[in-house]
Formats: sequence, C-alpha cells, structure tokens
Amino acid sequence: MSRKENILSKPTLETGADEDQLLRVSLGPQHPSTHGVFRMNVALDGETVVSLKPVFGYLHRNHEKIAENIPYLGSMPYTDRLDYLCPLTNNHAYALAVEKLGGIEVPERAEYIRIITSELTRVMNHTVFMGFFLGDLGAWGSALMYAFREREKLFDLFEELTGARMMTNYMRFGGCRNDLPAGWIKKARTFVDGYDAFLDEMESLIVGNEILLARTQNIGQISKERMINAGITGPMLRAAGVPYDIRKVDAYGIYDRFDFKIPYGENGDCYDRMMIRFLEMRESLKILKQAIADIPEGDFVNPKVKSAKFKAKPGEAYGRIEGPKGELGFHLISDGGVNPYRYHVRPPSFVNLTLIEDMCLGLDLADVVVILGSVDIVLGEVDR
Amino acid sequence: MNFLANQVDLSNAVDAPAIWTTLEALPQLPNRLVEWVGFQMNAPAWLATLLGMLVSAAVVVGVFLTCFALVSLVERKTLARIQNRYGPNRVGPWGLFQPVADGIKMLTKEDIVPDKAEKLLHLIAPIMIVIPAVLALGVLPYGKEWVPVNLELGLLFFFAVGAMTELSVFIAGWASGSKFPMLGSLRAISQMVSYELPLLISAIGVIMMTGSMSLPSIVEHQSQYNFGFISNWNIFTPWGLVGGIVFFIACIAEANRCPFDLPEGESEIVAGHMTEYSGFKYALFFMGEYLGLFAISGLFITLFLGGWSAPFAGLEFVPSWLWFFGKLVCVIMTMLWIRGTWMRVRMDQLMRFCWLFLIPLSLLTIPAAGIWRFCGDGFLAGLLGWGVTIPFLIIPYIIITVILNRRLAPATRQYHFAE
Amino acid sequence: MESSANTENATASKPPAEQKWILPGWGLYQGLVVTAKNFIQSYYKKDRLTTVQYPEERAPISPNFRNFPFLVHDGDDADAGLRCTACSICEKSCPPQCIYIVLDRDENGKSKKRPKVFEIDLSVCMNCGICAEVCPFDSIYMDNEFELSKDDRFGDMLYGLDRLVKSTDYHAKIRPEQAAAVAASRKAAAEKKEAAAKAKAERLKKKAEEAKLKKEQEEKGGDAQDDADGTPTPPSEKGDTK
Amino acid sequence: MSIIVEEIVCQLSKDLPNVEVMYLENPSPSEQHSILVESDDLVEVMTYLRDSSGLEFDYLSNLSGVDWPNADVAQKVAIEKSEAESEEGTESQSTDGFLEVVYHLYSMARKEGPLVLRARTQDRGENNSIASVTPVYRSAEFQEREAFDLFGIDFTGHPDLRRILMWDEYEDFPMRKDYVNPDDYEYEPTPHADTLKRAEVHYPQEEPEPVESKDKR
Repeated sequence: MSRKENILSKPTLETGADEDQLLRVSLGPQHPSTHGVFRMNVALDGETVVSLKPVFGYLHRNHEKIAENIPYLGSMPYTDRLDYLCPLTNNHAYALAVEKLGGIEVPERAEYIRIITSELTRVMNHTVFMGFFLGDLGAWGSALMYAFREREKLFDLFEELTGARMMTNYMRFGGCRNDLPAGWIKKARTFVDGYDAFLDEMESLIVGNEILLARTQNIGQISKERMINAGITGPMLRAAGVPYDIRKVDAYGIYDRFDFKIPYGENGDCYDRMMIRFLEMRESLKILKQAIADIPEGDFVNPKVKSAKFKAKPGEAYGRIEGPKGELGFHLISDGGVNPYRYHVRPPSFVNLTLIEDMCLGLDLADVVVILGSVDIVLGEVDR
Repeated sequence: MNFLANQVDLSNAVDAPAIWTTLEALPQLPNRLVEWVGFQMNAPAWLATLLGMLVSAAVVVGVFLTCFALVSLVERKTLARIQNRYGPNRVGPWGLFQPVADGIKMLTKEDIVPDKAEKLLHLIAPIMIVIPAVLALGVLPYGKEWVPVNLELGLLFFFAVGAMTELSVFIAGWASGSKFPMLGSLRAISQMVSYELPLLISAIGVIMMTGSMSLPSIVEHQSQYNFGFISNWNIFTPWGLVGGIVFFIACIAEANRCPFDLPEGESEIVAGHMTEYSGFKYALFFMGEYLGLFAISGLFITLFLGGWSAPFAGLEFVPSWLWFFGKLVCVIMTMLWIRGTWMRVRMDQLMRFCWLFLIPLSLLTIPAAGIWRFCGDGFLAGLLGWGVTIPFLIIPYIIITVILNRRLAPATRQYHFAE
Repeated sequence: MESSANTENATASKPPAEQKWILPGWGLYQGLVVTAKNFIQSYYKKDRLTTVQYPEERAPISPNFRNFPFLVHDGDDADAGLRCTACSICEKSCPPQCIYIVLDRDENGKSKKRPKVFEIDLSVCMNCGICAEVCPFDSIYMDNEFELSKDDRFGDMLYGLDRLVKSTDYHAKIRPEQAAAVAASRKAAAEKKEAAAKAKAERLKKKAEEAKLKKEQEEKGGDAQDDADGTPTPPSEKGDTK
Repeated sequence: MSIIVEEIVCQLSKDLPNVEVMYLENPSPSEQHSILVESDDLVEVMTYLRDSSGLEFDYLSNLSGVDWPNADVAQKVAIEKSEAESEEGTESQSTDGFLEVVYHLYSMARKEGPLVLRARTQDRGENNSIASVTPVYRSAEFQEREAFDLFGIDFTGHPDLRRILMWDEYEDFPMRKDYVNPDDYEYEPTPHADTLKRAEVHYPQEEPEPVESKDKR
C-alpha cells in the first residue's frame, strides 16, 4: 500500500506534469496475455501505470441484433459463444430468462441436470482460470496444461451429454434437449470424486508459492463499497468481503435444496480472488455430489413447451444466474412475435472491467497483466 | 572360472582404460591432426600456432552449436513431460531432427525490419550477442587437457566479456524503435548489471581459496580428494554452499531464465528486446542466449562443482570432459525444472532480492572463506571450520531474511464461509 | 448466519505464511515436487500423459457427438428415397441461415415435394443441431464426420444434395439408437398413413361418385356451373404435411 | 425476495414531491413491473433509492437501451406480419418514437430485487438525451457507453462518453430498429439469394462462382 501511495503522490497524468516523459504503450490487441483481442492504452512513468484506458470491440458481432432477427431458440447456440469457456451456464441463464418471460415450469429432473452441468462448468472455468492466471504470472504453462488435462475429461462428459465439447446448445425452454445418456451419472461421479485430489495437487503447486504470494498479495485491492457501486460480481466481489451469491440470493432452480456455503475473503486482492475460486470449486464439488446422489427420474423437458415455436406474451423479463465469472443476466422484451423484440445480455466480464483502471493505477506493467488475469474475462462475452 | 576371470581381468586392465584414454584425448584430435600435418609439411611455427588456435576455436563452436541444437530439443521435451505432453516427436526418431527443421524454418522466414528501426544497429545487435558468449566459452576448462585458451586471468576475462551481452541487448531494444523492446532492454540492463555483483562477489571466495584467477587451476584445486574419496569441490564447504547457491541464482538471472526472465517476460512485454526480430536474426538471439547459458553454467560448474573432476575417487577413469558435460546437463535440467514450475518475479522484487538478499549473503562468503582457509586441512580442522563458519553464515542469514526482508513476508489470510 | 473459519479446518489450503517462516522457500519446493512427480509419472502413467497421437491414434467418438448435418434417404436410390420434402422449416429455423432450399416443380409449376437444390454452407454452419431437431420428416440428422478440410474455402464447403444425402444404413451406423427409434416411429406412421390413405381413397371415391352424380344431374338440368373448389386435393399433399 | 413496486412508487412520490414517477405494469408472467422516471429526475431518484435506509438499492445490475420506433413504422411492421389487417393502420397516428433505458436495480444489503426503472428520451432524433447515472452507480459507466454506441442515446453528465464496441469513426447506431445492414461486407459466395444479389451489385466482377456451382447439377 505504501508503495502505491508513494507513487501516486508523484506528479501524474492527471496533474498535467511530466506528460512528455510518459511512455504510451498499447497493450494489445495482439498481446500474449490480454486473453483475446483486448486492448489497454497504458501511459507509463518508467514502468508505473499512470493511466489506463481499456478499448473493446475487436470481437464485436452484435449478438443482440442477431438475436432480434431470429426466433427465441435460435439464440441458444449463440449464447454458447458468449463466454466460450463456460457455455452451459450461458445456456442456463438464457433458458431461465425465457422461462421467466413465458412463465414456463421446469421439471425436477431437468433442474437437477441443469445444476449438475452448471456446477461442472463452474469447476471447469475456475480450473482453467488457475492455468491462465499462472500463465499471466509467467509460469511456463505447467499449471495451464494440468488444467487443460482435467478440462478434457469434462469435455468428454459434455460431449457425451450434449454432442459437442464446447458449443453445447444444450438447454431448452422448460428443460434440456436430451436426457442423460446411460452411464453418464456414473462417469460424472467418478470425475467428481477424483477431483479433490487434483485440487490438492494444484494447491500445492500454486497456493504456497512465495513468488506467487509476493506477486499477488496486496495487488489490485478495491474496497467492497466501491466494488458494489461498480457492479462487480462473482469471485471478485466475494474476495473483497461481500458474501453475495445469486445461487443463494435468488435460489433459482433448486439451489435452495443443496447444502453449500459461500466463501468470501477480506482483502480483495488478486491472491484472494484466486483463493476464493479454489474454495468455490470445493463448494461446487459438494453441490455436485449431492445432486448426483439425489437426481430423480422423470421428464428432462417440459412436454408442453415447444422450444422451436416459442412465443411469449408482450412484456419483459430479466433473468440472471451466478455464472462462474459473476452475474450473467438476460433482459428480454417481447412484443408477442416469434422473435424477441429486445434481447440484452448483461455480461459479467464486461461490467467487471469497470474498475480496471482504478485497480492498476500506481502499479507496475507486470501487475496490470496479473490484475487483468484475476478479473477473469472472456472477450467473447465482453465484446458480444 | 579361470577363463572368465581372465576375461574380466583383461577387459578391466587393458581394454577399458584404452577406450577411456582414447575418449579422453578425443577433443584434442583435430589439434593433433593439425600439428601432425604442420610437422609433415614443415610449416612455420607461427602458422602452426595460428592454425591450432583456429582449430581449437572451431571445436568449441562446433561442440556448443551441437549442444545448442540438442538442448533446445531436450528443453522442449522436458518441459513437455513436466506438462504431461510428448513434446516434438514427429521430425525424425524421437523428434531428433526438430532442431534442423526449426533452423530451416528460421532461415527461410522473412526478415522484417521495422520502419522506425535504426537499420545498422538493428542488424549488429544479434551478431554482437553471439560473440561474447563464444569468447566466454573459450576460456573454460572442459577436460584435463581440453582448455581452448588457457588465460592466467581467465575468470576476469570471463566477466569482462560477459558484460558485453548487456550492451548488445540494449542496442537491440533501442534500435528496434518500438516500446516493448525498449522496456525489455531497460529491464535487461538493470537486471544484468545488478546480478553481476553477487556473481562476482561469490566468486571471490573461490579465488581466495585457490589463490589464482586461472580457471584450470581452480579446477585442479578442486580435483583432489578428502579422506581419499570425497571430492574437494567448493560446493561441499560451508562458504562454498552459500556462495554456490547465490552464484546459481545469479546465473539464472544472468541467463534471463525463469523466474528471472523479465527482459523477455512473455506475458508482459511480448518478447522484450527480441520483439521486433524475425527469421535468422531471431535465431541468432536465441543462439546467443543459449551459448550464454552454457557459458555461465560452465563457469558455475568450474567454480563450485569441480569442473571436469569426478565426484568420487574411483571414477576418475571416465574422461574428464564427460564429467563436465554431464554436470552441464544436470545444471541445465535443474534450470528447466525451475522454469516448468515457478512464475516470474516483478522488477522491484527482483531488485530487492538482489540487493537485500543475494549481495549481503555473497559478501558473507568472503570472510567465511577466510575463516575456512585459516582452519586448514585435515579432519579436525575441517570440523573446526564447519563449527565456526556455519554460525557465522546462519546468524547473519536469519538477520537478513527476518529483518531486512520482513516486508516481503506474505500475510496469513482468513477466509470466511457464509450460509 | 455467517460462520467464520480458518482456511485450515475448512479446506486443505494451507496458511502459507507460517510455512514461510518455518523454512523459507517451502512453497517453492512443494511446487518443484509436483512438477517432478508429473515429469516422472508421465513415463509410466497413462493419466499423466493424456496426449492422443492423432492421425495414428484416435480418441473414441461418443455416440451423441454431432458435427454437420446430412440428409437421409430410404432404400438404395438416393434420388427416389429422399425423405426431404423441401418444406424449408430447417431453412427458417437455422440460426446462421446456412441452408438454402429450392423446391422442385414440374412443368406446370406444381410442387414435386422434393428439393431441387438443397445446399448447406459448411463454412457458415455452426453445428447447433436445430435443423435436425425441428425437421418433421425425419430427414435431416447430424453427422459425426469431422475430417472435412478442403482446399477451396468457398466451393468445397458448399455441400449440395450429392454430398449431403446419405443412406439410412449410414445413419444406423453412426447413431444406432436414434436410427432404430426413427425407423420404428416411421413404420408406425406409415402403417397409420396407409390406413388413413385407404380410408381417404374410399372417401374420395365416394365423393367423386357423388360429384359425378351431381354433375349428371346438373347437366340434366342444363345449368352448368364450374366448381374449382370441388377438385379433389392430390392425396400426397395432405398426407405428407400430417 | 420479490418487492412490491407500487409501494416504492408511493414512497418515492411521498419523499420526493417534485419528482414525477409512473408505475408501469408488466403483463408478462415474470411480473417485473417497472417505474417510469423522467430523465431529469433520474439522478435524484437513483440517489434516493441507493441511500435511503429502507430501500438500499446499492447495486445497478443491468442497463439496457431499447428502441421504440415511430408509431407508424411500428404499424407498418405489424401489417406486413399479418396481412389480414386492413390499411387503416398506416393512416393512424404517427406519434414520435423514443429511446428507452431500462435499469435493473438490486439491493445487496437486503438481498432483494430486481427493481426495474425506465427512462425515455423525447424522440429518436435531436432530443435523445437522458441523464447519466454514472455518478450514482459506477457500474453504469461502460453500459451507458454501450447504449450510446449502439442506440445513440446521449447520456448527459457521463464522464467519458465515447463509442465502446464500434470504432470511433462509425456513424450509425446498429441496434436501432431502422438500421439498414450495409452491403459492402466482404464478398463470399452464399446460397442466399438476397445477400447474393446485394453482393453481386457491389462486386459485379466476382459474381459467377456460386451460380456455376448451382448450374453444375
């Protein structure tokens, strides 16, 4: 902290002094650690950041306009491409919003399937986050490869269930597209039971590492009041000490049936963000174990609903879930037609980037990369 | 039985030593050939000397270029295995021709020079980075009789030449006319200059013990054995252990390897000073970096790991240069292991680590080496040496870590669980 | 409501600071152990070396795996047995709109109930499988072939009927369960249809007879009146849309 | 969990007497009814909602722009869809359309929400401004920039109102309902006739390829 204050007390860009001495670097769009085509216009004093302006839109494809011109179901495969690291939670959020709009009931078994897939996705996202985060810190990909190794197992599960490894297009309004294949639950159980061991290994690789501690502790701290005001959600907010989890608050689906807790930290720095994700994975495994044990027989989709011909009464609905990266919401307005009149995505990555400049000011260029990594963005979602 | 015994005896007494001695002399073969030819043709003495020097240089360059190719392959394969992959295994058996394929690719790539670059300096920098590395390799003793250039002040020459690398890195960064290379070269300058200090200081203990700056005599000094079998390597003494560790860490930093690979820190400044290079110039940087790595690791082996000497008394029959290269492989593998595991430190941490930890520690090795020298040889003297030097090293070490670097200590973190 | 716990008893995550002062560098050392374990075990443990050497060695494809769509035909003749009726439901519901259908018509402009052109632009298709889901004629399904690299980005990726149509046997090979279910339901539907068609034919016959009778009567009455609506609908048109 | 919007409307009109708010019913089963706020009062209402102790809507989750085009345009669209209607629709009132911003507020302190607020511009042309809520909720910063970018809603008081997803030189507002797709994107053979026609007009020399592929059969 003292370091940051010391540097911030120096004449900076805001005071107008030393402006000719600043080094203006365009970090991105082609940069190894901007997680895609993201760009930050950074002004550096030496290696100290005095201003940072994010630039978006290199992956912009106007997802919302596309969705307004196709039927409701047609947007489902497009939601896979929002946050392409966790397609099933995107499917879940969109299905939830449409179900709110149409007042659709979801059968119990479908809810269980949704929760199992969503939690598996959360585990997958957080695991891959560890790998990318270490990559940003400069480790030569070992953690990333271990994460990918485990992700492949999850992809195999998803492929068997949904037919695709990443672009799942699985949820339907009022349920899921197909039932669990025979033996899938058993495979999922094997995976979930073996995952604790992997997490232990990952923790001993990462958590106590002194270099990591020195690099991440007290970096990118923001008070929880400012975080709430800036609309930051997900592990970032919980790391700052706000136990706000939509799975508990909204209890959408059947999350109120499961016994799990919300881990939250105190400092809200990059290290806490990483640790919260570790603890969250353990909690997700708890949910998964319960859900896999209790999953009932029954319909996997509400038989009354025809997803392909879905039409809603005029009106609007906002549905949100706790995505792995934060609050993922869909705002839909219907005019009674077959296409949505307005389709808006509230992407967690996009809003979580609001405070990126505040977090980076006064720190090193190397810290910018770490902070951006700890926010955990996916550009498919930021740019839409 | 008798027959068998005879055979064993034969192989032990006659065959094996013959092979080993032949192998021992193998690196000298080109030199001997040139001498022989010169003798046959009655060449003048100066010509013979010149030719001999050229041939020695050619041998060193040839050997280490082969090493470069092999190590670049081994590095990729080792890192791959650490990461549960196969690594390159498509070109030739076990991917052995991968370096050749890489070389062809590098040579045929377009050479891009940025518009804003200083064209001449941009061209010179990659050439300049190879020269000091080759020069430094020239003074190392690789075997009992394999010393390409036997300088009286070899160590000093090594450091002097090694400092040239910084210059070429800076030229590369500045001449590129781009921002990431500039940042990278500035990082490189500050890092290399800082880490040269612990490197030099921890070598002083070795010079004190040997009483010479000639690298072959430093190895000679270490090639004796205590109690008949434990080798007299400097790393096996208290001051040498501390000095060796400090030297090794500084080596990694000098070679820009992980976790001190800030000058080319990929996730931060793309590729540092090499960002604007492509094709053959990039390959030259790559080569210079690896040759520099061999040189600095070779120096570490020479100073602390006994150079070409065998670890135990009974193993001297193995050719000395094999020991050297075996140790080189071990040192480089350790570096790869570290690279596969740890992450990069930040610039200020790097500097603080150097100035607040490595330099105080390396300074301690000088008086510790003095004490060790006073205690003399022999079992009791050795015991006394250990008894005196260890507290002398440990107490300041604790002071350094606890008091000087307290701010580096990570905080305990509490995590809560809400229902 | 909120329970506070140290990391130690809640999970396996260790409080790193204490370890640091037991032995500086303990965390670094732990990491080295993990990587060393991975390095050594990669030589004998399958779990630690998951790479599949692709062209020689192949990962198994799960039965549910989908890639690009294909059309199914019954029997041996791809042209005659085509199930597709060019209803363009898939064309309309395809999200990236990669399907292009032209209805085949005879000289009189009457629909032949089959596609003249059925093209799928694989460079646009995103494998979502919605076309297979909405098809009411069990005609379009998702293939699982994925080695489709081509030289030409445009022409080669535009699949027409010649490359899209595959036999029911192929369908049964890649998705036995689905194909069996489809075959059963089609058989049942065909039987039902046959019965319905028989009933309808009888009804039509009756109707025709009645019309004939009426016509005769009208002719007798001399008050000729053309009735366009009276022309019977071709049986195929009504039968297929059901 | 669910909040009663009418109560909040009452409370607002009681505590902020010079502010005009209107309750809007949402006929959808989602029952997320909303409050229409005048653009000028927006900051005041938001500050009140955020700070007053009983409400504490401290978290602005979502901000989305909506385009409601001029009424006659909307009527025409309806006619195209259902041809059964007579031509009376076109003659009917041509009221000005407007741009709308929908805010979804949540309370993290009380774990409640959503409270839906809407604000409207006067029309879609010159008078397209709405007060920015970024001073109240920082989370609106990027989302307002996005609405400005895609809908052309001018947020007065925004600290840094620039385009965010489209490039700076771009002039149109792509999410508006009357936005026309440009036809000058890269030519690619496509089976779709209308796209093809537009592309052919734009790139006349390159047109034969897809036609050929069709003629082959």
